[in-house]
Amino acid sequence: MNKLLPFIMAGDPSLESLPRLLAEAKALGIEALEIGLPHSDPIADGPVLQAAAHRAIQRGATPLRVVETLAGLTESPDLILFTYLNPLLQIGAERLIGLLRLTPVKALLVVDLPDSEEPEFEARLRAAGYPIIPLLSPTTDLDRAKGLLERRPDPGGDHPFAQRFAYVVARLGVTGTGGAPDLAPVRERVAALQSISDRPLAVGFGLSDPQALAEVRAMGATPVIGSALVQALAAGVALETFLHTRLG
Amino acid sequence: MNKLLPFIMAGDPSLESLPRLLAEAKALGIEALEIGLPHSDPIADGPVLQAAAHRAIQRGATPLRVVETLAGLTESPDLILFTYLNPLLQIGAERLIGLLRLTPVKALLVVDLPDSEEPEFEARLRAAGYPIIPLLSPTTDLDRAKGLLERRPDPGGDHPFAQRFAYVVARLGVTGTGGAPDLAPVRERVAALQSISDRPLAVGFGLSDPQALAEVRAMGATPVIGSALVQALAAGVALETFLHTRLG
Amino acid sequence: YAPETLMQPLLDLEEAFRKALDDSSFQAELKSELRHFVGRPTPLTSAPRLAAKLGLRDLYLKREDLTHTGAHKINNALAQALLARRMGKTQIIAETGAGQHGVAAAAACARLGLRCTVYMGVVDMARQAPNVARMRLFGTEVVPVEAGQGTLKEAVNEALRAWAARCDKAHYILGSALGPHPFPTMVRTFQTVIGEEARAQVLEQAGALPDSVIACAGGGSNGLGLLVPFLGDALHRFAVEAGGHGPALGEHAARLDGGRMGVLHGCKTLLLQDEHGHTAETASISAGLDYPALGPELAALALDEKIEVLRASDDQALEAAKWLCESEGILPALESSHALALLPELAKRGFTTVLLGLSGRGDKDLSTYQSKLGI
Amino acid sequence: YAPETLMQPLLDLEEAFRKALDDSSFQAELKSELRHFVGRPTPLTSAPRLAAKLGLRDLYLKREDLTHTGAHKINNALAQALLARRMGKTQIIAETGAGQHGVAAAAACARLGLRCTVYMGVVDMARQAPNVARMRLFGTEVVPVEAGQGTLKEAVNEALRAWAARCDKAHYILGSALGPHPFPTMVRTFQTVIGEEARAQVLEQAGALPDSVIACAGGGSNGLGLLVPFLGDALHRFAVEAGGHGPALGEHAARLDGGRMGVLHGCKTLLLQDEHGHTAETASISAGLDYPALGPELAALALDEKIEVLRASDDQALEAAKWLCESEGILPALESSHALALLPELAKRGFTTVLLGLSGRGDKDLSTYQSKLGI
Repeated sequence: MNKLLPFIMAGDPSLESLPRLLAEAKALGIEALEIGLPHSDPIADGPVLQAAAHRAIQRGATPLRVVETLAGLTESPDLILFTYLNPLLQIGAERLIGLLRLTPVKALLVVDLPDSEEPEFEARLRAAGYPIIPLLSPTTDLDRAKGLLERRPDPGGDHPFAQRFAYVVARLGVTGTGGAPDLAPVRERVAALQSISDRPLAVGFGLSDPQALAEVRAMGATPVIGSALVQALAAGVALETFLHTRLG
Repeated sequence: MNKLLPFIMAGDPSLESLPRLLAEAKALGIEALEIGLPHSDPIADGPVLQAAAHRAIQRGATPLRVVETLAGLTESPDLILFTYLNPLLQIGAERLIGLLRLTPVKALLVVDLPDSEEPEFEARLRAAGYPIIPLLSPTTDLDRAKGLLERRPDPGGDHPFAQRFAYVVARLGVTGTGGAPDLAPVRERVAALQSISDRPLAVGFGLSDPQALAEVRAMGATPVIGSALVQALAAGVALETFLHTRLG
Repeated sequence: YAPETLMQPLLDLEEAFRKALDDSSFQAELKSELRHFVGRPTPLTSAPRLAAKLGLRDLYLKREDLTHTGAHKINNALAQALLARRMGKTQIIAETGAGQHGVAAAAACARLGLRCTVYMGVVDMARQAPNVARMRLFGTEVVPVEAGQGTLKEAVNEALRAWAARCDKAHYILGSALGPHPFPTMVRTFQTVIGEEARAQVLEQAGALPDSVIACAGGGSNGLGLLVPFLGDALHRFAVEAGGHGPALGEHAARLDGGRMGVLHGCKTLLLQDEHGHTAETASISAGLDYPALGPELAALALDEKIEVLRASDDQALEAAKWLCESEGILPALESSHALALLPELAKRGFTTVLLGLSGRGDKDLSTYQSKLGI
Repeated sequence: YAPETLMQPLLDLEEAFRKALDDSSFQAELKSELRHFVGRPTPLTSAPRLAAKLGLRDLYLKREDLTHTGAHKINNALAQALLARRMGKTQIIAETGAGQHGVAAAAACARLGLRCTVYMGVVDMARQAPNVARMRLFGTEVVPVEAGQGTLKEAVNEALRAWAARCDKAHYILGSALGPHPFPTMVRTFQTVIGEEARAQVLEQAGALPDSVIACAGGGSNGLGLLVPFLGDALHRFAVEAGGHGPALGEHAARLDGGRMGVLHGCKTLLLQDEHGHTAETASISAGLDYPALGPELAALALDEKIEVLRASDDQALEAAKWLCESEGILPALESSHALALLPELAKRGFTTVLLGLSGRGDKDLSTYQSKLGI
């Protein structure tokens, strides 16, 4: 189980520094990392990631340039492309698969793609080795969760974490904002999910202080850290320094 | 028949100068003169007389002060009090009659008092020697004119012009404004009125240049000059000078 | 009490008005325009949340705010415009204070293809600039009146003068139940559609008449329009005047207590005036209630104790507007807010079921509400 | 196409919506509020002078401008507020662009005693300041949205985020026929009252159906509301988009020609976007028509050639507003003016009898009309 699933916004602080950042993450022992594709209308993101996406777009981090930047990288954790659906649809499944082949991207997390909406598109990506990570939120009851996990199945133990995990949304709302979530209900939900599936779980939305991260690990899940990291990187903090403060 | 019926606004340029002005008028051979009582809402007056009334009120020319100023004057033409109804109603018929007794006022011209509206009030004034002058406008047809002249009758040849005349409104609209009225229809109306009544007629509204005054006289009627005179007096022109320009 | 120049036009108007009333084709045309253009019948809205808040059992609002152009003024303006067209007049003159009657007259004239000139005080033009723009969009000429306080009274003066100058071609659409005969009667007649509808609606919705009916009153077109159809009923009728910001002459527009009989604009009625018989200045936060005279028919009914006349202050009206906004989602005109302001008083006096005339919408008063309520 | 957090709330909403539709007590309550509070049915006004001017035989205007709060938005806002109360929600979230939907939601919430928060772009807040004041008077909190162009799209983003955070207690009242299922269906369903009434009215007044029906379309709530009930009839249906000030991307909001299929705000439809799949900027003089996506149902009907989609430019819309003002005394919203602007085109194509949806009144657009038309 991973100790941490970091999230960074592609193109913020810059596309140029992205390869170095990914290499650094790998060197620091990060196995998998979520990389955000900057979008014009990030409806599930809070102010920090909205601002980061906006900066990245201003600096020219279009979807194609992001993917080009990732092409050929070997010194990188496994990447989960965190994105909204529309840019992918505009690229198209075939072309997208071709582009991803050259990158360390192993899976996609498409915020606004419920499993029922683009079955053909999703099936082609999955068949090509790019599964879409299931999201489980506080409004997802256990029955629904069961269905979601079945319809976006675990590819199996021989696959890396990046392709296997399900993402547990810690609380209602958007990324980043608000104080630390109350972890008691999260603990219950994680336990319930663990009782119906032995899939690795990542827990995100609102986690930032070391104690919350430790509590998530104590549940047997991987904590996601996004907004706090993006903010630190934008402020010029080195990845190593940041991780050090969070992992102790 | 009078050569001219001048109109002045009481209190403009000042109440103090009013006795001197009236004495001057008498000395210049003016037999009768309309004196305007400044009112807050002079709905039949154009801009010049509105402004004069406004100035006069600002300077304290209330109805009572105007009447007080006129009290005891002997050197004055016969006065026709040109007024709106409300100030008279507020004073009341009895008190008004008592006040007028002391003044050179011989009759009243009440712009907004049709003969039907305050019969008792009007009858008391008439009985006391203060007839209300009938107004005949371009919208008054000959039948209606006949009735109006009957209901506000000529007190007879032993009475002065000021109590006998009827006022012919030369054109639609208000006092003063607009160019000189077309006198052809006025001539027709005056002739028609002369055919049904041998009452003296005064013609007013919009008359100002010497030629128009002469034309009215040629009809056998007395021209009224108001706004032009009021404006001249306010500008400091002497009454004699002004009359000279108008009567030649 | 009109100058002789206007007497014959007034007599002609009275005759045309009487004939039109008896003419079923005029009635049918008016009814059709009121229905399809103005949006009549306007709803009667039950206001349960506001009633509960103020201690009433039932409160019904007669929604003149939902008419085309946003106030009851259009009922009369449209009817008079139809009458003018019937009389062969091609031009219309109107006065306006808050601008609602001017906008209504402008709309009616555009609708019927009549040329329209509206006289408006310069002070009112500045504070009701949106209504000036609306009139101009409708193709109406708005003439600024500089005299005096630059408000409604001066606008009526100027409109009367303009009518005297053009009475051969123009009809004067007076907007309230005042002025020389036949205007008060005519305006009241064209506005009683409010009360007639409301009476039928409340019987239908509540199954019974209310115990009280209340409306604000400037000149009286709204007050009479709502209250007159209830004159024969055993219930209490209230008209609410503008109490302004104080009890002294010049600080309010409460004519019943503050005025005495006098003549203004061609009619004899209760008038705010000084000791010289000059019309007094008035004050009200509501541009539609600051006319110095109560319409003569309303004054007569008040003196006859058929209608009880109360007053609401500027501050009470503002507070009442907020109640209605927050409890029912309806933004009342400042005029209507004066009637709303008296509801607690009615509750205190034991009335339980009130029908209130909502004469217009408050959009025109937004800037006042914003500044005074700190929105 | 919604984030997982909203999936269950959306499923719950769909179920509640279906149940409400089948529940005669909900239908009765809605009908009563539409009649007594909103002022339905709205009139159908024959516009003979404008028809003659533009070369049409008959022109009928469906008068949504006469509804409470002044636009068709209230039909949907009120219905959804009733639904929310039924679902036990105590809070309402809404977005607004021009402010008409925000005002409608605010009014509906005040009426029903629901707490309301409206998200609005900072640019829209500045140019529609009067509507901000109206919402606040109704007790609604207006939250400024600073992101992006500061207009409707960003307001929807922020409203969706707020709903995700409070979906346990709050219902989101979306104002147009867009967003994730069931919103497009629900909004369309609550707006078809427009076309249903209009169809019955035109049959009653004209004795026959017109040969064409036309409405403006932003998201599509007004367009669908008027046009859908005529889908089964043998006549021509038109929707008019904002042509803005030019044909290039970013200069207009004409999605049919200018857009391609994409996903925004939870639905897949015709979308103005750049080559990266980012939503494009739009331009229109009308704040209610500048949404970058056409509602999915309207897009489907357009692609299926059931509805013909045209565009009118800013200048055409302004000119058309003037026609209606001067010929009929009705001040149209800038949105509705886009439909009016196409009438000469319809006449040229041989249509003679047109039914046009007047979606709202133009009071909110007065300052634009003033500055652009030099009033």
